[in-house]
Amino acid sequence: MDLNYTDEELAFRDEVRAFFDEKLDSDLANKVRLGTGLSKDDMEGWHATLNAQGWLVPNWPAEFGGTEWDAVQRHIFDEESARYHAPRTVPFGFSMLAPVLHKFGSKEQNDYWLPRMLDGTDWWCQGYSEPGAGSDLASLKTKAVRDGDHYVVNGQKTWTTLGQHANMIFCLVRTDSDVKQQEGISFLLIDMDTPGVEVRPIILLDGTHEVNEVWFTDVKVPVENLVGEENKGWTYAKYLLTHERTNIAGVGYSQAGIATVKRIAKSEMAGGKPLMQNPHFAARVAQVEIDLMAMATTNLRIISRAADGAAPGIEASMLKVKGTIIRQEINDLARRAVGVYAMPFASEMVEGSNEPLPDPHDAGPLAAHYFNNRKLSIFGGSNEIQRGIIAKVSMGG
Amino acid sequence: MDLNYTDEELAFRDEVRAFFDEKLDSDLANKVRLGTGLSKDDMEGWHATLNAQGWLVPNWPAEFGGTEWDAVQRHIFDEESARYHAPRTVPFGFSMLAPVLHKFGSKEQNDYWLPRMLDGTDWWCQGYSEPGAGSDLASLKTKAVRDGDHYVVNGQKTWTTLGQHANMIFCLVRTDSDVKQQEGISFLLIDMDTPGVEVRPIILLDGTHEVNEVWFTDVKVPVENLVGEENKGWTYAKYLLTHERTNIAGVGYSQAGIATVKRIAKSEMAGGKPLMQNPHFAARVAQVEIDLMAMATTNLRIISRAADGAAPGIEASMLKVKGTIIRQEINDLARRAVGVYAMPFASEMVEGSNEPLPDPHDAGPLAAHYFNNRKLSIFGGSNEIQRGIIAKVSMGG
Amino acid sequence: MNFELTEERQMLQDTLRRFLSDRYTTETRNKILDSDEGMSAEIWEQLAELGVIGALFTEDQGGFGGMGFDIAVVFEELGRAGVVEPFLDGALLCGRILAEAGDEARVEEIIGGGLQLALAHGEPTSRYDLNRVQTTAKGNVINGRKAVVMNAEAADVMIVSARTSGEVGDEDGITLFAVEKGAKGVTMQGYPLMSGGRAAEVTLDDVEGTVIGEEGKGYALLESANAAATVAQCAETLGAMHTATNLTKEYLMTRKQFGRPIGTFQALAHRMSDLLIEMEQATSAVTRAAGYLEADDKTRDMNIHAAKNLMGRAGRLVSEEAIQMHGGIAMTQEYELAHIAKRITMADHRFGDTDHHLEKFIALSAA
Amino acid sequence: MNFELTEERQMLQDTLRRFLSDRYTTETRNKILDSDEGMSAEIWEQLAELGVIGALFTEDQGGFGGMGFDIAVVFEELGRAGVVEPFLDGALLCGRILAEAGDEARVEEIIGGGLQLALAHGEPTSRYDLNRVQTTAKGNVINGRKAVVMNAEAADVMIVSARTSGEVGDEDGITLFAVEKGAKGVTMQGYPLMSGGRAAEVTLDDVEGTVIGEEGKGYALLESANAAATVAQCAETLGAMHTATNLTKEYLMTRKQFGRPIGTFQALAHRMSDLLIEMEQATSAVTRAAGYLEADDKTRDMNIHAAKNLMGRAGRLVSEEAIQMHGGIAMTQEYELAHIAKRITMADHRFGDTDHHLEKFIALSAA
Repeated sequence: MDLNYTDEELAFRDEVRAFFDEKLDSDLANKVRLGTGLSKDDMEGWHATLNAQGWLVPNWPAEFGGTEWDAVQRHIFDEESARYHAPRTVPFGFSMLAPVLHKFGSKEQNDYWLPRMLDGTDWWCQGYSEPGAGSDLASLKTKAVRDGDHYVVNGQKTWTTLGQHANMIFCLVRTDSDVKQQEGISFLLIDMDTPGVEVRPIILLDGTHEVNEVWFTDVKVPVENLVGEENKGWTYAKYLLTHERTNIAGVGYSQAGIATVKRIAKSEMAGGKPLMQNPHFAARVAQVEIDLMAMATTNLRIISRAADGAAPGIEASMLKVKGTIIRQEINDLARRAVGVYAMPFASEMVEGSNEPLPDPHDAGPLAAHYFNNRKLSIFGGSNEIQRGIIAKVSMGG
Repeated sequence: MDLNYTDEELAFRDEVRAFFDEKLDSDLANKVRLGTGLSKDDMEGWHATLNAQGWLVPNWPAEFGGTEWDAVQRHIFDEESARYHAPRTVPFGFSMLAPVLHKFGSKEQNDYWLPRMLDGTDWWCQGYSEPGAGSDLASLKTKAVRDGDHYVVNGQKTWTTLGQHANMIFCLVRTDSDVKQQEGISFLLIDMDTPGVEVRPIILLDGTHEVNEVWFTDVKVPVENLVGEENKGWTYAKYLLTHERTNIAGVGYSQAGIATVKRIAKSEMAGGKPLMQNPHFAARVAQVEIDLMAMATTNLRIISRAADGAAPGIEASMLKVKGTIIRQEINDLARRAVGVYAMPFASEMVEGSNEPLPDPHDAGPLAAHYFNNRKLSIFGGSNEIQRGIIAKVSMGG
Repeated sequence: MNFELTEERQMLQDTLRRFLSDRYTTETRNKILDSDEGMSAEIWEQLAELGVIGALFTEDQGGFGGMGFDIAVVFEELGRAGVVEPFLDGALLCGRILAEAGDEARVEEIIGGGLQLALAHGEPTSRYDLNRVQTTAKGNVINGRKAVVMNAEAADVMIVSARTSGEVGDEDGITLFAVEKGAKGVTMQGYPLMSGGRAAEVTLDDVEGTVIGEEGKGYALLESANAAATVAQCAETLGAMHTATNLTKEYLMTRKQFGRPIGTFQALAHRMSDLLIEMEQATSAVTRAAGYLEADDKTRDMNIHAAKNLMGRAGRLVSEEAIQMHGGIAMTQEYELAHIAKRITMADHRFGDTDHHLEKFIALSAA
Repeated sequence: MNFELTEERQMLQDTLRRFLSDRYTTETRNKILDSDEGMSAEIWEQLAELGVIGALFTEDQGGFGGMGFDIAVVFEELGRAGVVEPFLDGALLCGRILAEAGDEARVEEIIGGGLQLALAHGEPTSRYDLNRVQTTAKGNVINGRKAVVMNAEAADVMIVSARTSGEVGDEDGITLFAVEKGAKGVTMQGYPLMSGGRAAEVTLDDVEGTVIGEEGKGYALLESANAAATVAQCAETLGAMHTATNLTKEYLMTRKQFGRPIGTFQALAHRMSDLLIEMEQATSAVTRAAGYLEADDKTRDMNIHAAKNLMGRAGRLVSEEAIQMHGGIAMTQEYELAHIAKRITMADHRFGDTDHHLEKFIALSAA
């Protein structure tokens, strides 16, 4: 065992840092730091910067543009990325659809769609959840009926993140209603400009527009947009859900978050002293920091094993639960830290306006982030679902 | 609403205090304070003192010796009792069996058994739990077979508190195995001197002998010791479990416990200052104290409603859960407070020996109490069972 | 000792609950939240007519209540319904100051519903400390900056604290001034609040005001009004927590997954029961804070600190668990719980947060 | 960066685990606990032969390990099996002091398993502060009282700290002395411990000792040995926590209620999964503390404080939840979990508790 980076790993870290120093625009980093919302242009610009560097899709096979980084290198990249307040790449195409195409898609599909992802031609979103289904994903009702060389799709998806920017959506649809739920599902790629597709915004409790409903009314989808076999979509869906969970613990975000909390608490005054010197507040910060130090090591222990081939199923669930608990706790500390300045609510600011809030700490809309990040333990497989998986697998029940 | 005691209530409190000042022996109170275990003589002596005052069985009907105190008076008595470190009365006869006899027993049974409880002729213990049954009480296996004017009892009870002192046990036994579990149970009174009754000690993790196994081998029980009707015992058992839950929140014990913690923390030194001035320790104490203040009021709100006739079912469960959490938290604070002196383990002291531990705070075996009181959330309907009841009743599920 | 509401308070509670559940629907509130004013003058008047403001003042002051329990009854109902109109700041907090300072005329106007007030006291670096005033006044002329002043834009009169003597952290030497709407030298940067309603950053540049009460003795007025307002805040939060738990109970028994109401799954059932236990604790904490508002200072403050600390903890538990147990739906702005959860959380940022009151409680305990 | 055990450590771990699971059964331990000595000389010798003590010292010192990871491997296994023999105090803590002081002869005896030691340092009012020494020495003659001295009665040599200059809380001026068994003026009140083994209150009345290391420079020896012992304590607790969770998992899937294994009830299943998550956290905390034992002082201490704090919290959760999820059976002395739970809890009373290390962590963080 050795907890220190090797010389090669240190050299890689220097390379990553040099890249961020040179290529990351400070206005963009500041938007990320304040969490004030990125425009579509911001995100596409960053994708292009990464693509030019060859670092847009580290996890892809080398033939399609992957970097062949090992687990520690990926961790270093994620950690530095968060430390520099670099934007996160939009995962739906790069990290979710692409692995499915690599594994189950036809050569034609890979050759056609992958380059379009890299060069930004397509912005993908995800059509998994449906209203009323919650964690019971397989109960989906959106139907696709074969009609000649098309499917005709009717139904509704929800919680579609950044659907307002997307031109393509990958969807789970029901192609057979007469069999067991899981056996009648197919995996379709749908052009959102097709007549009958409608995107309706859902405004979250912090006033942001991140997620959407997507409605399908007699939408015609060419059969060549079926991935793999008809009625085998559930297999691909599960592969997607379990395969790609990079950075699930969010260690870098939490480290950046704690740094923000400490910065605020050093200038915020309480009872005539910096808040950071208040023993109760300092104790809250220290507990989270201690938990985060341990989780960072847990994360490394797990991903270093994954690189050796071990399955990351239950460990991914553990990292998800603990990771969200820690991130949410840091959001809570941040809103506490700013005191009365947690109260102003400028949804415009959250959404990218330039009107500054009266916050004396230049820390962004922290209370809004606190509320927004309640989603971390709900979306993407709620913490209750993860706990169920952990218990079931570990107790062999 | 008025949170203050009335003049009458204050006068009653003075009367209670005068009684304790005069009648409670300081050696006895000290044993209670230190939690070093009371002898059978100690307990019987205190019962006799209370009986002489007419305060042994406040909740009984007046005709049998009850005091007709209202809810606030009972609360005052419980609170002062804990504050003076008076022993708790042994509840199995007075608070558990007696109400069942009042409600379901024959006149002969009441006339015979109740005076013997009061004058100390009989020491009752409880035969409810069986090995392997856990919370599923109705799955009991101890059998009673009618044979002329006797039942013949075979089986085993467990977790029988203070069974080593008892001469009588009330038992749930199976009298019909061919019907639904709950419908074949009867309620029997068994003389423990009958041949075939054997009491075996169970030593708890803190080294104390509080509970026992009670084994029955062909034990003959006269049919007149059946309470109520044969096969209706489950009704009586449930009545017993839900009816008599005086002092379930243990407010007085917790108040006494916090006082002890504070006393220790004022003399224990940490980093050159009294531990009580350490902000982290002070915060732990304050949080519990604040919770306890609220629970004391919850307790009063609930019992004052109960006096008006409202059912205390779900509220009793709430008080049980919160009450045990608070008591256990105080036990935890106490063991923290004494620092390295939590480590010595003298089971002899727990069991009433006079060999003093080297504790400089004269606070008794606090770590042993911490472990012993883990039982509070397990026995008498575990906190999990209580949570189930609360959810079911409140959500109407 | 007695835990029954008096007949009058019971009637007030019933009236308010009926009125608000009829009139103050989620839709109504969402419209108010979307409006530029962030409040409805009509609702203000109607509630004033129903006695919401009168109940906050004693008969001597022209009201018909004014005790801790009156305050608790009113604000628990306002909290249940998620009323965003600024009764807490505009009527109770400012009204108490004026009533104690003997300003009968203005108090009468307040009770009638015809006067909007704002307290401009906190400053960008004072956090929750009542005694830190850097704004200064020479004679009647005030200079300084005030932070997150609730209801500032709507206020006909703003009560402004300023230091007329002493050091930044002194209790002595704080003077309260009345500043009329539109007074010269006042600038405001207004914004909506997470919990509804509006506030502003207020800059005072040679502003003229008239002294309220005695010069240099403003702290006592602030402290006493602050105690009553903290009780009100706790009661309002309790009301909101009732709504959050009721919505959650309902949701858990309506929403089905894998063929069963999700509330019958044991993990959620047990967590729900923990919430209900904390609701009892919260109810007791508010009862105590209200019941001891008229007690000696130490008893009053111990119970207020205890209550605000407990509400901070229980409130966080209830709002986070209510959202988590609902799942996605609770993340949407249009669902009732979204506003209620924000109310509960933001209450921790008013009149001192969980830790602030813990520290005060510890200090008083040791004293 | 690399998280694999070296081959040597893997072998040591395998050997220890096999030996202890064969020989150190609950029954064996209960017999040892019931004995007057509270330990088994035979087990001590056998484990010494297997290298348990040698692994704690570097090759220079005559051992074959001595790094943080060696210590962690050994004590995690001892903790898993609930070994009550005093390797932590008698071999590691005292051995490190003597090794750093250059006492090669005694270290050789320790590694061979032939020497029992005890550190008499803490005092009735020093709690967890390493620098508070009131016991005094003039020349070689020691007077004072030492609290809860582990292994005191069995020790062939007792290492006694005494102040030879300075004030009660100074780091300078503490001198360590070796006091031979049976030395005149030593009296002991011995007792068993909650976690097994024995300790004593030791009174020193004009006792003669010989100086270890340099006069007045004992603190540095204590601090360094204390850091290693804290790592060992954390690893031991981790081992015990593994046993507690394993027993609980097994119990939950074996024990049935209402016709189903109780581990399939969702509330218990979710709580079990929280324990497993904390086990990962605990494993990482111990890994860090062990891995940074040889780092610079600040890195070393930050990670040790973090680990001991986290182990205090996670340990409490695991021991309390393991008991609660078992129910009644876990309350009985004869069940394996009873001893294991006591071990976990009592670990919080050694080398500083949860709050002590939190404070130290905060102080270092701010520095």
